[in-house]
Amino acid sequence: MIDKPHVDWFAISPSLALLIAAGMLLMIAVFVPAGPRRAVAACTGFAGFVAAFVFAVVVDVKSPVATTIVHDSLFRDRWAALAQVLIAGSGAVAVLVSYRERLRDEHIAEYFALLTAAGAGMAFFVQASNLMTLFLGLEWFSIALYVLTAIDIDLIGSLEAGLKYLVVGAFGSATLLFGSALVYGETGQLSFDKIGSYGHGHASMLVVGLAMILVGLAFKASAAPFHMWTPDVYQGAPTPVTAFMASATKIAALVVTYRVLAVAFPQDEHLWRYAIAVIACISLAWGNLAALVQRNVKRILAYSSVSHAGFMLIAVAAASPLGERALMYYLIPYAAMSLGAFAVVAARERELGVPVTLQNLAGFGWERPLLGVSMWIFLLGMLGFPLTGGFIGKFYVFAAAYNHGFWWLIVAGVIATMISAYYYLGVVRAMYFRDAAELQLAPAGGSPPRELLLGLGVLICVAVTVGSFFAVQPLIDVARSAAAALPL
Amino acid sequence: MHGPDIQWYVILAGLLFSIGALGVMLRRNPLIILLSVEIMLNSANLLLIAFSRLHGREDGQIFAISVMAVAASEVVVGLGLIVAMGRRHVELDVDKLRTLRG
Amino acid sequence: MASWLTTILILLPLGGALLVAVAPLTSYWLGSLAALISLIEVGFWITSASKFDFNSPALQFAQNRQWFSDLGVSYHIGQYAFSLWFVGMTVVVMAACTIYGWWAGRERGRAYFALMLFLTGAIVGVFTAQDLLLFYAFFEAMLIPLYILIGVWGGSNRMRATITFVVYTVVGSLLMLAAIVVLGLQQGTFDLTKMGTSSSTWLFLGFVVAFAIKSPLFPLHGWLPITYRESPPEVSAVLSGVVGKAGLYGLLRIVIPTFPTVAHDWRYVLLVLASISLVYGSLLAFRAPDFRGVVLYSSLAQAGLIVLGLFAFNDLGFDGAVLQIVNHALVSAALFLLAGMVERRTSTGEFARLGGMARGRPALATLVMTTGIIALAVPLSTSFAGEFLILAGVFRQGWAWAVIGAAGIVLAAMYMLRAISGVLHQEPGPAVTDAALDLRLGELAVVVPLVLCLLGLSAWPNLVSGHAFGGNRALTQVITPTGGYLTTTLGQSGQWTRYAP
Amino acid sequence: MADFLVWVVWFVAAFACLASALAVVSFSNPFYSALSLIGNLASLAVLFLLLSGEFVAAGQLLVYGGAVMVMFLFVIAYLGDRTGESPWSGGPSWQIVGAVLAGGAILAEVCVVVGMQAGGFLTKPQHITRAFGSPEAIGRLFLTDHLIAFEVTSIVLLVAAVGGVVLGSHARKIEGDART
Repeated sequence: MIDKPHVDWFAISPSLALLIAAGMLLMIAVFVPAGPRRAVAACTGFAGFVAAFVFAVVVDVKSPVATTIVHDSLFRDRWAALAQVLIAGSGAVAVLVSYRERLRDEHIAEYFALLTAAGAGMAFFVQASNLMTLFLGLEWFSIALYVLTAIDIDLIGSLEAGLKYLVVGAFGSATLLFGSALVYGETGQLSFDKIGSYGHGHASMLVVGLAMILVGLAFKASAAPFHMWTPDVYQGAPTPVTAFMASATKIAALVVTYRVLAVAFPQDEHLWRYAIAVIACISLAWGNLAALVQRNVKRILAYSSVSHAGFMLIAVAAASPLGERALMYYLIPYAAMSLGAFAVVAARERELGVPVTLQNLAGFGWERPLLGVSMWIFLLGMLGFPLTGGFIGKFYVFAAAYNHGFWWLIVAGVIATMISAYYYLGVVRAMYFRDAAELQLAPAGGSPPRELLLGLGVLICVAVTVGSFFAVQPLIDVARSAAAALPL
Repeated sequence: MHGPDIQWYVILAGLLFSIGALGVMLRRNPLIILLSVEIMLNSANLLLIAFSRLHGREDGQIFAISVMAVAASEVVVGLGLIVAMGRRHVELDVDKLRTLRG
Repeated sequence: MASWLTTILILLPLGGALLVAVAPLTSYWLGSLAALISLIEVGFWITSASKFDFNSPALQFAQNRQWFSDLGVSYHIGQYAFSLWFVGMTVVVMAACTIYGWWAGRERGRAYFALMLFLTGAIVGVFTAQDLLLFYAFFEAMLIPLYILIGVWGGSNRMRATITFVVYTVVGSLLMLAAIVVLGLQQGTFDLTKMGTSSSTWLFLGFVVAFAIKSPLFPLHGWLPITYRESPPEVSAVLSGVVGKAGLYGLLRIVIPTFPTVAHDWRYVLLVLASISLVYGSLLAFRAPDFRGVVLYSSLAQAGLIVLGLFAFNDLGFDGAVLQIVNHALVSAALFLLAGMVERRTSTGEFARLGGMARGRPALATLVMTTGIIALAVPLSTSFAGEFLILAGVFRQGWAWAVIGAAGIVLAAMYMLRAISGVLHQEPGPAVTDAALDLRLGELAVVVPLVLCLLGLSAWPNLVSGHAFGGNRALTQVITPTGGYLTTTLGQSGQWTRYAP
Repeated sequence: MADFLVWVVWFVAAFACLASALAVVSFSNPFYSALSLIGNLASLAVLFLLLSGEFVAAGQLLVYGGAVMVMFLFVIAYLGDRTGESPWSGGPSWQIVGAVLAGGAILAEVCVVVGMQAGGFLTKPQHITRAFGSPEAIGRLFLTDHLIAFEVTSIVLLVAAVGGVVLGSHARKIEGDART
């Protein structure tokens, strides 16, 4: 007779909600006729994300004390719950943006099923509390994302992006796995808590293992120099998928990175702090410099996401309560800005039917004032201008770095921001400054109807981007209570 | 029963991992890259099982079994992609996949 | 109620910008709406000036709400007496420029007027923020509308202008951001009124570079010529008249009170740079081939003069600097607008193709003449008062500085007279045809109030210079009542004399 | 004597393992690579057995040898031989050889250093009973301590299955390529 373990179902309710939605979507794929399928599938997916959002909020409220469930398999704490809130929110907006994406009708339900499954995997991943659930969660959402990237199977570019993502992603997760095995070998433990309480032993295996785990997570966070897949995959994937990847994956990867470091490797803080700081600097330098020469807007945003990974890693490197708050706060506007920016790109792409470049973005700001102004807000936010949460996020990150004596990271961040002004404002320039003769209007046959849902998603992103500038105190309070779950 | 100690396993796993990693980085045929990824995952499995034995805890073996299932999943998706590309008569060479460019 | 006045002055234009952005009106009516809002803004400023207690050195109309607590950042705004004057010049110049844009019928009016109003709110915020981070937020927010205003409505070379402008200002402001983060965390608060002093040279330089770029000061003025030339004239007027003053305000409000010892140690460097700006700017203005060129290089020269006053480190200098900031805001706004009006008629600003416009155009001639004469600081004008105070102040730092300053004033007379004669006198240039009419009513309505303000100040410059720091107190006593260093330095040389006409 | 046999078996398996892995990455024809991987898997299974991982070894042979490799071979057969007959056609260039040697030397050095640091002996673990690694023990753990991992493994497989279905559907003629 096997004693069944007690499972705290409530703690995993966000993942479960999304999984149930995914299951229902698979049913919809089979049983609902092609006509209403898109609408039904989108509604189900949206409902799944909203339910996950609500559950995550409730879990966050009801978990003031961090606990683990099922023999250290998963954490139930606010750090994870807040990340789940953000992931579910990103997913819900991604559903809105996806609604009119030109995918095959016979794949639309599977598309939403995979999107919710990816969301469920991320929600699971951020709760992971041992090396096994860490690896499984990573693979869960990664495999869903590989398929989502390639789901537009009629396009070579989409397949190619999927293959690249798969190869690089598998390489990264194998590295993470090998590192996990080394850590397990040194400590004999899988759970983060117990690894954390293991004293210094034969440190070299632990350190190599830690380094390999970091590399594996850095692949997912697309931090340089492990970002080489990012531009290609972001460009080739269907744009709503890119939007979801850019926001939700980054949230999951960074939140987990910090958790693993803080919970499992507190004794090696003096090592990983510098490693992270160096990765942050490389990301800032590489992301921003490479973005300068890009013409394709999705690639520009991809490199910008690399540089934002650098900014957030500065907060990780600070490894202090202030850094934790800074990281959590930064993620909120960042998720909104990158989702929103890709949503606007998706709108333009659907109008033109060709990849969006700086050239054919000309005049977009005047044609579609709402989307244009929104894009402008997102870009300024990424640049770290006031009236957007991006400004406060950068400010917090710098404050965390300074408080920890990493003044040189402030210098790096400031220089990176200076460089980034050129390409962010270059996009604004492309949208607004062209002469009338250069304007490229929608192709003959008229532009497709304005999309209410996409507009709604963009408005939500604008509201979060701008709102997080004004509502700093409540957001910081939430981030503070989330960070209280961590030992550092 | 006296067998090789843990060092031998770690070194063997490390070498296997390196071979797999080199395969991923140097080969251009996606099929062979996938096979190399399998070698990497297997090397980690070997390590997990060796440590599982060292510590006398079975969770390493559990981990290894999960990894096998995950590896199979990755292969399914990877082969699916390769087949889809093969149907479109794309040359299977990652260096020649140049549709996506800046 | 009175404590809300500052907030209203900031939020009214920002809200107005939002209203203009969404109101379902035609471009013309949006323009009139924007003009109306900017006039209401002026009305609110007059109200606040009437309620202002000029004898009190305290921060007035202040509001303080916590923004986020763990780093000690708050929404803290309020006005000192000099802030009140700066806000006043801002709202007046912005109203004039908005109305000019309306009169000139800028295309894409919705965006244009929304941005102008947004800019107004941001600049007022800069002059009233008492929290460093809030100050920075407004300081950066100014750049957003300016970038678009130049990039969309600018001249043919506007792309390069925007890039140059943005590169300079972003570099400066990010240096300042780094300095703000470090300073605020060292002090434990970002509130300027609670902040102690710092003796860090690096932080001082971070602020000074940012403000010197904005002012602009030699050698950081590289963005100035192309930006002022390519902007629409009313945007040039705003840039030179008000936005540049934000940099000088930063020196006055933040750099000198927060870094008194470092500023005092570095004063010679600043004085040298200011002198170079003054002389070099004047020479460039003298050589400038076009009307706008004269005005834009004179902005550089005037910024140098004002910095001379600030770093004279005595009451005369401070009073004179405040007065001269207000003067120059009005003068350069009026001159840029007039230059725009001339260009509108002749589609060129080059002296080689201009001339003889006085004949048959009495209103234009009168206004150019009056403004120009005030600009060159003839005695009895308000500029003369300001420059005299500055020179008297800097004289105490050493007679040589005063000599340089006086040389600058002489040069100012030369380039301004050259500009006036180049436009108005001599034979009519090839670009001046009979189709180039005199100023229209709308244009008069824009420029005449500015000139009237200048004439009023000429009659009573002590209104500003005597009421810049609340009663007859020194800046240092106003801002850092406890910061002893400057008070003692000033105390020794503190037998200041007031200039009264 | 038993010790000696174990060592012999270990060396043979380890050598086979490395050799087949090298073969996988160096064959130019994926068909031969896949065949070599089978050898690699088999020799790993032998090592697993030496480590009391009976269940894992069986799983290795069934899952990999039975399922994964068959899939690979099917796909290779489906795509047809596109790289010529000889497994060595073309041959590696000198740069690649150099890179492999340099990179391999560094990696091997790291492996040895790390490996030598690994302490402990596999020889006398009293706590290892006959049941260690047996199907019952593994199954019990999977349903108790590692229930979540077990469930998630099945979810991952399901996601991959959906992915396989989606990716396997037929291509359609399309006019414009929106992203390329």
